[in-house]
Amino acid sequence: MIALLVRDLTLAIRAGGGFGLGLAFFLIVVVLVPFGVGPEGEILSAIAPGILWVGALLSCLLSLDRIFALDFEDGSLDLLATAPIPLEAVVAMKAVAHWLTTGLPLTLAAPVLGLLMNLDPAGYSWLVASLALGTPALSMIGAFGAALTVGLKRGGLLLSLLVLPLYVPTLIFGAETVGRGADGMATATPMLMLAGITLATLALLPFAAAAAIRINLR
Amino acid sequence: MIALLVRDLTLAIRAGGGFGLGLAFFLIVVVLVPFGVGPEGEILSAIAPGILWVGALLSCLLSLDRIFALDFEDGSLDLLATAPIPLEAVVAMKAVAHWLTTGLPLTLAAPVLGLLMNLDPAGYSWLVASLALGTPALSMIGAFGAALTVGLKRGGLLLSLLVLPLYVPTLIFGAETVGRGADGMATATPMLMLAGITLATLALLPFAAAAAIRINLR
Amino acid sequence: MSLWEYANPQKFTRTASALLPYVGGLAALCLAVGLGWGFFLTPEAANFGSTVKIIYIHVPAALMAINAWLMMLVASLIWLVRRHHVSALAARAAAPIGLTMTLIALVTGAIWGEPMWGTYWAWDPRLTSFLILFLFYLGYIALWEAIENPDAAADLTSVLCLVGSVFAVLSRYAVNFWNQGLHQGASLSLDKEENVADVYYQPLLLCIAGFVLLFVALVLLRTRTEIRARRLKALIARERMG
Amino acid sequence: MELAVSDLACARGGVPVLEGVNFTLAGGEALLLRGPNGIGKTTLLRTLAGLQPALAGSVSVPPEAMAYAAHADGLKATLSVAENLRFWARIFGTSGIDAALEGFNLVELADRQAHNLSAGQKRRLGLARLLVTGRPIWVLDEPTVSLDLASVALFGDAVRRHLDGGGAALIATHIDLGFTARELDVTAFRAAPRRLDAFDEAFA
Amino acid sequence: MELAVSDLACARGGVPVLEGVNFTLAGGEALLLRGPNGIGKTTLLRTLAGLQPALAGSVSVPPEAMAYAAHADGLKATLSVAENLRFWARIFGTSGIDAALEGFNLVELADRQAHNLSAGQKRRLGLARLLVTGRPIWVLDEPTVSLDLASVALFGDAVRRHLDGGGAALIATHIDLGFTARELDVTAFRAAPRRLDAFDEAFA
Amino acid sequence: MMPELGKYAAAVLSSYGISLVLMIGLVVLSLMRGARVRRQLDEVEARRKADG
Ligand code: HEM
Ligand SMILES: Nc1ncnc2c1ncn2[C@@H]1O[C@H](COP(=O)(O)OP(=O)(O)OP(=O)(O)O)[C@@H](O)[C@H]1O
Ligand SMILES: Nc1ncnc2c1ncn2[C@@H]1O[C@H](COP(=O)(O)OP(=O)(O)OP(=O)(O)O)[C@@H](O)[C@H]1O
Ligand SMILES: [Mg+2]
Ligand SMILES: [Mg+2]
Repeated sequence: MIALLVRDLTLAIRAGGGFGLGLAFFLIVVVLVPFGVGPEGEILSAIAPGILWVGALLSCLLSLDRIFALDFEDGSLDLLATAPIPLEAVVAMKAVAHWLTTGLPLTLAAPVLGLLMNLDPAGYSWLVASLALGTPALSMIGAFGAALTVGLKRGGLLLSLLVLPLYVPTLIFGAETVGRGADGMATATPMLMLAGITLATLALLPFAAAAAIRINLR
Repeated sequence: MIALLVRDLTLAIRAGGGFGLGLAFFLIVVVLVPFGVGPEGEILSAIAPGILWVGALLSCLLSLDRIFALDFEDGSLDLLATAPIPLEAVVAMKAVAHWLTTGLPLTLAAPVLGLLMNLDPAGYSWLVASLALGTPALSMIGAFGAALTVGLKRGGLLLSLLVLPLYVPTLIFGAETVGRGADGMATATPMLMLAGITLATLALLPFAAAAAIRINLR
Repeated sequence: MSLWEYANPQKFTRTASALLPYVGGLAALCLAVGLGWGFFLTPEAANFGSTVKIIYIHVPAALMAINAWLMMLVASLIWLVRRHHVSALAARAAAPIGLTMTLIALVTGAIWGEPMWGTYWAWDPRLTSFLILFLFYLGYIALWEAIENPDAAADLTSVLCLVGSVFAVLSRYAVNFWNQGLHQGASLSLDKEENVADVYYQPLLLCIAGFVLLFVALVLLRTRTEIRARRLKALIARERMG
Repeated sequence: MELAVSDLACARGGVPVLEGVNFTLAGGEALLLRGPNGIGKTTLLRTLAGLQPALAGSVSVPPEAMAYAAHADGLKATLSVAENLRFWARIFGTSGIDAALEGFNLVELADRQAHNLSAGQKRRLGLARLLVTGRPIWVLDEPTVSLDLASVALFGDAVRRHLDGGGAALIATHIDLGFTARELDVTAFRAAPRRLDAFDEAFA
Repeated sequence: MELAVSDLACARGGVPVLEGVNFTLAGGEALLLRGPNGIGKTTLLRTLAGLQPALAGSVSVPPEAMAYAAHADGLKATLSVAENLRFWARIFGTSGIDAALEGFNLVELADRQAHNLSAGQKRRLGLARLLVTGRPIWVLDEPTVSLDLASVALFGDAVRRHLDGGGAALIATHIDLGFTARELDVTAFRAAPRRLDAFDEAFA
Repeated sequence: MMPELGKYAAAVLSSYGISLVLMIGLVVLSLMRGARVRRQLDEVEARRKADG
């Protein structure tokens, strides 16, 4: 199991900087929005929490289809499914690897990008906290979506379509936490909800995802 | 050459709705932003032109890596490179197919999504016009980026990193056209710039992209 | 005897090794004197207060960030046209330096912005175009790292550099069109009237010279390393063949 | 350590392909599956490996005894030969990849990235994986594709050693593997086309 | 209609693999390339097909005369067999795929999607593509991988008909194709390891 | 010795500090990679000489 995690991380690094690139996409989304929206500081700081969370979510999303697709294409997934570790553990490890290569770097880099979006200083700590709490759920939900679409050619966009509605609650509570934090209001409720979502997905979705993979391999 | 276009369109439709999915992603980005940003009408209409353009751009981007990757993996690209049509034409046709399956549906659907984002009524016609004029450039620039990264495993995110700075001028002029149109100001300059960018990329980038593919096939 | 003979890897390595101590030493000297002079011996400016001292890093770094890209563009063209390996490797060697310079310009600018404009970051055209330049550097370096075959990597990154340069210029105009900024206008011009006061000007020139020399020294050093790395790779591949 | 298949029927894409398959495979024995292209060998092997459910009949096999090698090799292009093998060794909880490297003449290539291998070298690596699984029943789908004669002989040796050690091997192949073994032509089990008379039969 | 290769050297991943390759192939003739795994057959064929530049030497071949078939088949999984073939026919400006379908016994599978084919059926489809290119010089990389005996015979017939029609075929293979032809063992051209004595030799 | 920087001391000092760290970092990394590559190359060349 650890072997799988190590392999996935190695692959991510070998393939030209798995860590860096998820991050780069986040950066770029956050940079593009002002080009579209215009440079006025007030508008930017009003939309900052939302855009930052949407950006984090999209850059998670973009790397999702690779969670299982590469292993499916080269036949490793067949072999893993017949290996002695349970498929549930495989799914969980893949989600962990995805989080380590996208969610974690995103969380760490978010404050810098908050700067670009003119985020209110009070919001920084909440931004980091909410991302740290919420991105594991994004990775796990994403792994579930990837399991559903593994083996479909051009599954990438279908995957987005399936996963995005599932991301909505996480997004709402995450952005709400940051928004309230930036305005100096109480953030306990959305933070608790976020924690609840993360725990529940981590506990349940590996089973659903493993079932989906078994069906797709038939 | 037409055969290639027809094949690519057929593949896009067969693979679970090439048309529908680019569009769906656009829809979802536009829907997610209000969840993140909050429902206030004024803020939304202020940021509408920008978000609509950014959404269009991201949904273009998301399908880019498949322009050549699938053909590379199954060996068709080798065969196409030894076929009697010039590689430049192959690249151009691929870009056209990409535009027909993403840019065109986005353009047609944009007014509906403008509604969701509370876009100023004066802006609708400009939104459509600017997308119609600008999305071909997005597809062509994207095809160039895809040609640079074809054959690299997990090229997807590297591709985004390479392509997004190239998208900046198109995005700025596009969003500026809509923004000015919505405010009732003159839009001639950004529209002209947009047209210029599109024409120039269509004329020149197929050559750069074909060169990149030849290098990558070696 | 032509200049192109330095495009021979071995000749370049030897020349670079001979030059490095001098260029490096001179760079260190210029930087020490220039920065020391600027930091310790210049007065506060009326409008900037003591923050004016940031100029000695900010402006040279900004200049080098742009010039490094220009140098990469020229080197890429030379590689594409004449296929001298050294020039492709020099472009590769220069990219991380350019990236660092861009980062320095951005960071010092951001720090300077806080007291002057009340914000670390504003979407001013000059700042914005530097951010875009930063992205170009990142993409360029990432592409080099991602491709394994050295000649293919040189070709592809050169194509990217050419296309990217056109788009970088285009972005500059686009950004200007999009937003009229807060940033200082050009103050180093041949037209003496517009230049900053001499007290700041002289150490600034010295710092600029120091940054240029530092850039040259680093390019020599890193290109030499790239050349050796290339030979190392060939030898290892050769050993594997048995 | 025995694989027993009784009255097995299997389907691909919802269409029954083979039915009434019966055979047993004991330790120390090899069985070659023969049959023309498209008869259903791959489908049968995937069913035995548990990757798809059987339509009817049963497969009895000790748990965790089977190592399956498909048409595709499951190699990671950016990992080296040794890293690829070491990964599978750790997944299957065995240790030591040296025997596998030697068995398939991969020692010199150990540090080469997998995508720099030729077609035959890739296949050799795919087969070397079997040795690190440490499992007794090998289920192989056309293992010698792309291999030259010397490598086919290496493979033959590896199978013989595996059988001598009490293992078993079930191999689908079209060509001569250079060793003799019991053969089973699956053409005999071809599923009779279903009549679909009763409406419900479409929902098997 | 002649393929003439003189003093060709080719490299893979920057490492010279073969050098001094000399042969000619006239119309009506077939040439089998032999050699162990990893010797450089694929590299040679890709160089001949113009997919990678030669290190030295020259390849003389009439323009647009060559049809290349690689290890991979270039099939689109979601297109049917007939659609796949028709696409290549249109790309190569020929018409009529019936002969190709018949030549490789694909008529019954014509409407089947390519990803529902077995390994051997896929390969047959890949080979059928050669017939629709209408090109005289076939350059084939291990064409009979995964094929059963009957299909190998079909392939042999197709080659014979092609040669009779004045075409030529250059085939890299490890196995017996069921027909005799001139053979060329590329092992003889193995590139001498470069000494890389002079510093600059690393920069080819 | 230290010049009077007034209320902007933090800004000035941090920009000098960060810039120097970045520049020295770049120089040190370049030197380290240079030395490493050189050492590896020497090793390989020596091995080659030894093998004849
Ligand atoms: C992240 C932010 C910034 C970036 C990327 C940036 C970039 C640049 C560049 C590229 C130049 C050289 C321009 C030229 O010589 O043509 C420059 C010069 C200069 N910058 Fe900045 N700048 C930034 C922030 C600031 C701030 C906040 C201030 C002070 C309020 C400032 C003050 C100056 C001054 C005084 C010059 C010298 C003007 C000249 O000689 O051209 N900069 N900056
Ligand atoms: N969706 C489907 N509908 C109908 N038939 C299908 C479908 N998918 C596959 N088949 C058929 O199932 C049969 C069994 O295929 P399988 O891959 O098991 O054959 P095989 O014996 O392994 O052949 P090969 O020797 O070519 O590898 C083939 O004839 C194939 O065409
Ligand atoms: N990047 C690389 N560096 C060094 N050697 C490489 C590289 N890439 C490939 N090779 C080697 O080049 C040689 C030629 O490979 P090629 O695919 O041409 O062999 P082949 O004769 O087609 O073999 P097969 O019969 O297995 O298909 C192989 O030994 C391979 O390992
Ligand atoms: Mg099969
Ligand atoms: Mg080969």
